[in-house]
Amino acid sequence: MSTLIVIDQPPYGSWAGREALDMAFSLAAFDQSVSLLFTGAGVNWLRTYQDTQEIQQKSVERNLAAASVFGVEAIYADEAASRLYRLMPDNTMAGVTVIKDRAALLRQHSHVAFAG
Amino acid sequence: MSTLIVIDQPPYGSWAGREALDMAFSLAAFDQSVSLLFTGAGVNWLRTYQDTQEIQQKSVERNLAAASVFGVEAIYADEAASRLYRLMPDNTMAGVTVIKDRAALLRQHSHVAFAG
Amino acid sequence: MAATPPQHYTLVITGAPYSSQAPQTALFFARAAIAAGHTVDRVFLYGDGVHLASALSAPPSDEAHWSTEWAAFLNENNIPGVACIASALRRGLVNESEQARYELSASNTLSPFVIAGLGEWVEGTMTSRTLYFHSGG
Amino acid sequence: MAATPPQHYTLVITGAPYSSQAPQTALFFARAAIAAGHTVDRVFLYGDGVHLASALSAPPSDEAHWSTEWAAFLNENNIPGVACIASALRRGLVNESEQARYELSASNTLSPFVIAGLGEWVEGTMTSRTLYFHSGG
Amino acid sequence: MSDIKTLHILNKPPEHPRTQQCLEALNPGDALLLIENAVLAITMSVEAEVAVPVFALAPDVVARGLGQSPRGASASLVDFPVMVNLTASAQNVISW
Amino acid sequence: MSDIKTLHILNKPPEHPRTQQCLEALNPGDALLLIENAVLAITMSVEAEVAVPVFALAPDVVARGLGQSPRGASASLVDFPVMVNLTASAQNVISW
Repeated sequence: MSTLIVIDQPPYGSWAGREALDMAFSLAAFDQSVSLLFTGAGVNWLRTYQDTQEIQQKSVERNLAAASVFGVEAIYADEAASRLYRLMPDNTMAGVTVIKDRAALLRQHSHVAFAG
Repeated sequence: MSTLIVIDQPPYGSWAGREALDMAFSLAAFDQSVSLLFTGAGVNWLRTYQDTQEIQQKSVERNLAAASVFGVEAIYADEAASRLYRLMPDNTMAGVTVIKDRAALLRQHSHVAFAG
Repeated sequence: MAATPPQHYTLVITGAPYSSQAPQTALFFARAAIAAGHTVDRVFLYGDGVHLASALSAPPSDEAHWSTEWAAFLNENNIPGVACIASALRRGLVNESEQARYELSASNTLSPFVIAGLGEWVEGTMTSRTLYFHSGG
Repeated sequence: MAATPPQHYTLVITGAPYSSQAPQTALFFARAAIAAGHTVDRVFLYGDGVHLASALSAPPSDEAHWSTEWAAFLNENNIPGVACIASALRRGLVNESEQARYELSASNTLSPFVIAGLGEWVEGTMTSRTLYFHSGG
Repeated sequence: MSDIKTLHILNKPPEHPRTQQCLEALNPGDALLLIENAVLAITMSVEAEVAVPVFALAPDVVARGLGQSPRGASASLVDFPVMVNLTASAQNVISW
Repeated sequence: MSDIKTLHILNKPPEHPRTQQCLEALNPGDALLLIENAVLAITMSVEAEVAVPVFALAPDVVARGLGQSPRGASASLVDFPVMVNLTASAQNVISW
């Protein structure tokens, strides 16, 4: 079984994405195959230089950077959404695979769970 | 002071609209001027023949029918949204004023509150 | 429609009662699944869904009481109801041991719901068909 | 920017902590309003916002505890914090008198928050500038 | 029925961004089940726009005053037992 | 500053249906304040599309990695004290 966790909500405005990330980390901790897809406004998770000190929340950028260490297999970003939000190679965190065909990615996973 | 309560979420899927309606009724109970605007998917509040027995929720159609009795001054529906959801005179509840210019309606009220 | 072979389900609820329709739809689904001979291995509450396990909800008497309806269904069918501990602690849902650990004034978890970790959900994804009941936006 | 004449505010919070950013933005706004010489007449919790008044929230120790931060701010500035009773009862937030009335196992309202009717909000709209802090979708 | 590859369960209203993402993800062999707020999509004949079978949960349809389907609508109304059958017979299920 | 008729405070991401409704409701003399998720609109230069002054709450902008405004952006970054001033000096305030 392979799981795809989909995050389509931006960071900080709600907790759904954080809790979806915890799901991914938890699967990885149990040695289950899991990847993350950021799409829609969710691609904003992937921007560099997030400085959350003034809003008193932990940076999701730091959390995400640990994903591969925890065993998350891949981090995918939807190409159209990335373009819409002006995410370019120079302001996107490392280790992200940009994909054009979301439907194909969904088909490749036997289990898909959305944030929130 | 005149208040406009705006409901842009459909009925039954969430409670935000119900609680916004309670706000309108409460203002009316204190003899304050209040009207309701249904826009976006919120216009679906206004459809007739809602039968909620099987989902075990109280019908909002019945609640809304009491609005004028409680002293709510007007119930407005956005024209474009009504057309999108195929709300016609024959399937829309009585006492609704269809408006074209939402912005003008917002300007006419000194206090505007959205559902949820 | 032909009957399908018996399935094992894990139901995940992420929407709160009196805020979303998720706990209602999930309950009607679960009743129909049991009636059709399927098995519901567990119900897992996540995110705002943990509020379903509150023992302190008191809706108006002419409205359905979704927490007690769910609790009765779980009891009747011996189905474990699990609220995710991380979601629960942030949102003010605690059992007696968490009350003691965090020195809180009360506990408020409705029996038979229990509080446990995401491992329960992982187990569900590995051994049963896992369906999600989210807030409807 | 020129200073503005002192204003009276009513702040309405409809989003829950650890679910929306609303209680945080409202707190930072309220602190800045007080610092600028304005008055916050009351904070009114409505819908999912009533969860801010929970006494049982226990977020991880490295995260901000928005309920206790709000409670401290209200105490320091003598500002009433009111949770709407209809929203609260449905969502499992009760004080001692509602606990007794509905024969519940506990109460869970964090002082100085109190539970009262929508009349408090109506009063706010009539006598002060009322601002809403909703869930951010 | 057992031929469904992925059953897509949608509960968001038509304006919700996830609705468009769901419709774009439908593949031949899939099916779409509209529940809760998503049943409103039948007022705009979403079933004519997609190339897969479309089902709508009857209790939600009737609650919203759509029991008399608008002219031209062709979504199949299903009850909870059929919803259970759909989820049991699909290879995969995605809840949007 | 005291000339603002209605201050529109938006906290929803660009895809949210309420964002479009908000932008359509802007009138001459109004101002738009982007907070929380809504600050993402500056990545698509929303301030170039509307005819009123656009402000964005700096703590939310910086948190989302947008402290270095994208080229061409012209939203004014404001802190909470300025947000308070804006709400105090506007004739009306609408929170979307």
